[in-house]
Amino acid sequence: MSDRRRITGPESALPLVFAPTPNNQSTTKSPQEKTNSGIRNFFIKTGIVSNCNGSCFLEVDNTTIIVSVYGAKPIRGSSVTSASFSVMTKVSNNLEELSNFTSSDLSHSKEEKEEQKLAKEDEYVTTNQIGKTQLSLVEQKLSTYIQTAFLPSILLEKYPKSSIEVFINILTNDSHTNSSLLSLITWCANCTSLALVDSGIELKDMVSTGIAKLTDDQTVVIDPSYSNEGRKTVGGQEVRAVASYMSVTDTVVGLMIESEEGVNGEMIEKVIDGCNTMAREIRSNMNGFLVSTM
Amino acid sequence: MVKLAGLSLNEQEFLTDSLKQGIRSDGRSLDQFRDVEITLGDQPGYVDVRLGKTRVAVRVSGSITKPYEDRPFEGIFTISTEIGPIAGAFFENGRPSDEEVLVSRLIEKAIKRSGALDVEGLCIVAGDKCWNIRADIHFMDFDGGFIDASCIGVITALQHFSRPEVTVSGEQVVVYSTDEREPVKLSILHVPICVTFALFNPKEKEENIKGGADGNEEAGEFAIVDATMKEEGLSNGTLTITMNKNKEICQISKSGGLPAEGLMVMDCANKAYGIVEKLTDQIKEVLKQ
Amino acid sequence: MSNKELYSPEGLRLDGRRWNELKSFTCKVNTHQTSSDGSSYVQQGNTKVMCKVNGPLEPKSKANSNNNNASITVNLNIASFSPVERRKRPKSDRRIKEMMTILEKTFSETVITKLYPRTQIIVDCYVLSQDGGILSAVANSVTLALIDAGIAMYDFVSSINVGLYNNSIPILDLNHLEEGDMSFLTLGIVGKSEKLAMMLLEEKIPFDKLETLLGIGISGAQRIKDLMDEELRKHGKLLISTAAS
Amino acid sequence: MELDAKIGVLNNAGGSSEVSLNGIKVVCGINGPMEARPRQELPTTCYLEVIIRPAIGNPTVREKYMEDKIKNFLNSVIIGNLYPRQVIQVNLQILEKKNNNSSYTSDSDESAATEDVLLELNCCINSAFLALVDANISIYKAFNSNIFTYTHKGSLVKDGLSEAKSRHLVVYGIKNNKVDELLYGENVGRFSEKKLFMALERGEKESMILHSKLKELSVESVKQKFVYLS
Amino acid sequence: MSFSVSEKDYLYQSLSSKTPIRPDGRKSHQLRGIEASINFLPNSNGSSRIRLSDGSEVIISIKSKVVKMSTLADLIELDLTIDNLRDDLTFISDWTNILRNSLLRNFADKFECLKLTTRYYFKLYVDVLFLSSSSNARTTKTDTSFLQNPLSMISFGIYLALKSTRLPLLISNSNDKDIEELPTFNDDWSSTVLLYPQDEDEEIKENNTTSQNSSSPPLLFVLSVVKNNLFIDPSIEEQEISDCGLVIGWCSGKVVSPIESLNLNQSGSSEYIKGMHGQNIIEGIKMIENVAATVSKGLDEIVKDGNNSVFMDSIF
Repeated sequence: MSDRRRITGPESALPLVFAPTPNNQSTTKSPQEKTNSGIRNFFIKTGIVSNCNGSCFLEVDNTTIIVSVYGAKPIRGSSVTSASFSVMTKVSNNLEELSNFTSSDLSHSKEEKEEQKLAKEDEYVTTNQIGKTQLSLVEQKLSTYIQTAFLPSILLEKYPKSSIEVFINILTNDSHTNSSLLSLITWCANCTSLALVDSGIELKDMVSTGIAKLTDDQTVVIDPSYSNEGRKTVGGQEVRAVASYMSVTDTVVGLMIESEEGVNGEMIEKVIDGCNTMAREIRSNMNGFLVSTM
Repeated sequence: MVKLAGLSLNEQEFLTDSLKQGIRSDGRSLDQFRDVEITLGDQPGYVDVRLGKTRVAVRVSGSITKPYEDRPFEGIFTISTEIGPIAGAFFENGRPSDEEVLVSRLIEKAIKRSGALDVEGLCIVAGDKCWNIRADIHFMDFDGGFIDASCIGVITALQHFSRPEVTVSGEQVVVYSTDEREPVKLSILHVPICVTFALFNPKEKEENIKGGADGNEEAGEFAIVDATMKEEGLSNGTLTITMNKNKEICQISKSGGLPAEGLMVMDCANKAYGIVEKLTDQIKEVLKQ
Repeated sequence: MSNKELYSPEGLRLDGRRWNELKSFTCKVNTHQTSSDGSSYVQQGNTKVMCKVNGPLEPKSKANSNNNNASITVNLNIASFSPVERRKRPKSDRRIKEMMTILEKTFSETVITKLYPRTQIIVDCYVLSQDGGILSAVANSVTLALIDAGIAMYDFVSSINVGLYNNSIPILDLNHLEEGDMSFLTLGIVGKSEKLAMMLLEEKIPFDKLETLLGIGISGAQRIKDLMDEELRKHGKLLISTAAS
Repeated sequence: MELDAKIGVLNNAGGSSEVSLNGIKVVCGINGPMEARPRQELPTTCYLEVIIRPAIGNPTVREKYMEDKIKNFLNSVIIGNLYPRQVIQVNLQILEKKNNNSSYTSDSDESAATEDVLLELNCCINSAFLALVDANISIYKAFNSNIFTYTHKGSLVKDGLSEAKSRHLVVYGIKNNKVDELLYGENVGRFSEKKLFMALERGEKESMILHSKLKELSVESVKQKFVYLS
Repeated sequence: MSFSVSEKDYLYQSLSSKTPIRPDGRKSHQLRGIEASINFLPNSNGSSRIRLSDGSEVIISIKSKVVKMSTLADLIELDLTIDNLRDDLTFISDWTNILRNSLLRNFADKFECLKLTTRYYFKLYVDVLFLSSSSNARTTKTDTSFLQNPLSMISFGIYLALKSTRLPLLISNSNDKDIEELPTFNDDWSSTVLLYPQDEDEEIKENNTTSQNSSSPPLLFVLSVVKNNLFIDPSIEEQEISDCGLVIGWCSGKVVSPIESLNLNQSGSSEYIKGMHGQNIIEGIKMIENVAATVSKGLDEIVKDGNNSVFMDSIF
């Protein structure tokens, strides 16, 4: 079936693709100094979108995120006993860089990497064609993680027959520092947490999220940013993890661990501890911020 | 075809009973096709077909596009069959019912798959440019026999239509307007005509199914030609046979419904051939004018 | 493909069968005891079809509730890996929809639907591997699954296809190479009779060949019916003997 | 070009008409008032569903746009509160379109077709009026639509199919055999305010002429339907 | 599955107690028995079918196609069909992603076995057809409340299918750097090559499980967390009342990513979802480390037995 709702171009038409904006812009900030705790400085501001129930803006290095929360609003035909909760993510640019997340680690040689790069560009064109509405892989992964992590915290049963919708907009994502999907998830989750608080929706607790990396030599790095260490060493025993916490019940509500090689309990324990440290730090930061805005 | 559009039980009984006695509400005999009225439009490719109260308008048009990748030497022929509520409020807009899918598949099989239109003749530059011939069937009024009427309409409109002359010299393709050069008729390889029978079973279902087994000659079920909407609604199934004048069967479809004796199907096919002959001549007559 | 002789002068087909030979036919019933009320598996040559029947049950939506009869819903799932060349069909493919409607209409007439008013019978069919005659194989598997579910039917529906090679030689039970190369008639027969429950011909054949094809098809379908009957009786005996012991 | 119209051309529809005007032929079939689906139901008035199908191809945004225009216009004319919780379905099928050799389109000149949206709207509105009358649906006032064209030389032509500097679609409501008010207008092209008013003035006159014609037709159809009148 | 409040409460109580009792009497680290068969699809390179006693079933087909080199990630396509559900539902693509990523990350020899020449590769299409046990209880084509999480079962199926996959033998030159030619293959089925070579030597296998495991497809295990207890391979009832779900990958004798939290409750109500403690994760990993080797050994048995359908009467 052809698309009837839009006027589509002739079959031979190609989508408009703009030349990539040069990366060496002056706006690219040099990676920020880390604080004592090992977390990069970040900037937050809530309530910046006026037509939604709650919103939050977050900036860390060159990554900027806006989360807006709509609801609880009534909907027809929903479950009677509690609200439905959904998350949508939209990545505004640097899509190309993001699509590399899932597959970038699998190459053998430099030569092939070049080939891949070319192939990727083709792929970018094809997946970005007019009329495509589905979420990309990254967007989907992000949405699912956030949804899973926040389900335990929101008191959905307080809002029967209604829906709560969270929209995450990733405005910029710095390709220079090549922040990974995991780090993006971390900051999106933290931003969502504040946006939910801003919306006044009843929560059991705020969810705070941390990211950590276990390097080759078994040291834990909190909030790793690749700009400092350069591109990660290929084939290294590296374990990266994101974990979301609700500190009231001291529970992990969201978890994602990535590693190229096998792992064992000890490694996981270390890396999760790292996440916990960061999450607690973030939590106290957010607390401070909320108190200051009161 | 459609739900028994508001027929009361009494009316249903009355109609089936009279059919059993060989009487139809519009006075036809059981194997009589309704009179077909074919009107050609001023523009080539526009045909208006009336089959009793059923009315179908067919519009054939052509445009130049790229051929399908797996068939570079063939033009494209599409038939659009969307039934809108203008034909009757019981047709829903934009959501084809199962029946409508069957109708559109049938028309497609009868005309497209039987190779009535020579698609190879529509190729302009292999793999790059070809004619896309499109038949839009506008169903205007429904009183049974959509398949038969639209088949007549499409095949007449295809013969009535003519496309502009095109010449190819190297990379250049020139399309001449109708004033410059005489437009070209499409090449039609044969004229398929659909005849639909509605099947009735005057007895109990069990007798219909088991009846043939005990050697009882009178199986009981019978078929009527070209049912109206009411008759179609009452029938226990339909059988559509598509044939051309060369005594070739292009398509048969009996999609479920009342089980029918093989002999009866053969009998229907024979009747259909007579109707096909008559209709083919009528279409020829109309096109001569 | 087409340069190969589909039918050799010696009267042999590509897969070594004679013109009137069926593909090897095996079937099983009650293959999915836990997830359905009736189930079956049919294998005709390399065509493999699975069928599950659920019902009669409370209709899921009002549209499926009929005051006088049971309504039969057929879902057909043609797996993307089933053909030789992998091909993913969209759910809304009109050919699939057509087949579903044909099956629904065929079985609404053979199942004694008036015994189950205001109920729905759901039939899920899965085509796992295709080698010609999918519609036939699916129809046969639905018959078996319905019988397994204990739903009252007037009789079997057994189905087969017959092709016409070179406009002269009729060939029974085509494989996918043969289907691609000749016009063929798919038949569904009720029980032992010669009654046609469904009948489909998609490409041109001469009028005077129709009768021959019908005759051969009917006898082929009756053979299939016997094979299915055999399997069912075997299964029945097994059930009784296990119940007795 | 003169208007050519027939009433009651379809059997299944509650009311119908066939209108040829400016080389465009439209069939209008009206179903209803009938039971609404829960989604459509309006508690105090009727739900109007307008469906336009093009002569060639599938309906696109262009048809949706026209559907919207006609729906909004008809909503102001039909006495909706007589048919609460009901649906009136207006089907418009465009059958022929003569002016631009439309049976031979190529991909490129499809966009040019937006030009004659006005011509099609014009034909549809007149056809809808006759079908409404045929369907016995209550309307506040009679109406008809005319189209005027300023040629490049600056002269005002009725129904001009010729090259135009501007085109004006004018729909007047008619009550008690007098032009009542302007119901709907749609203007395309470059024109001055003065020219617009001139076109409107002309529209008022032409509207009465067209009205008498349409009235004749509808009276005829009513006579046929209700035998006792004759 | 729709349970009453008291039913759910009973389930939760019995699962969260110190000595948990699972509704089907299993131990917490015990999987459900499966019935499996392989290589039954004539048109596929490899295939498998797994059934659980609750009636759910998964059918996997592996098909290959020769493609020109592109990205390695493009060499595996995974398609998941669930009953008659629409295929654009979010959780279906979520599951597809998890399964596909685990395959991509842990594919044998880093794709070396798919390499034909310098230009051509085999591309594998992994088609998954999952039939849930309760498709008849569903009301609409988007209703998912009756669906259990099938990740574990599907990964078992993929494991079997991949291990039974045979690819045609290349007979043209494998080096076509200079001369471009289409690869040609031996037509004979008996000369095909197994994608995952089977270790014929019994001795080695007995002595050294890890070396034999060195080239195996990844497995996924789903765990359900209820208070301090962990349950492997939760049944649909257990999924319904879990505090949290966890998926853990296992390949070549080691725990591998994905290690992710999951929402096991498809019915959309969140009353039981609470999250887990950090310690649960570590315990989960330990549990998998204990169980997984046995599972893969059991699956290997099935592959070795070939086409005969084997009933693995609950591992352990």
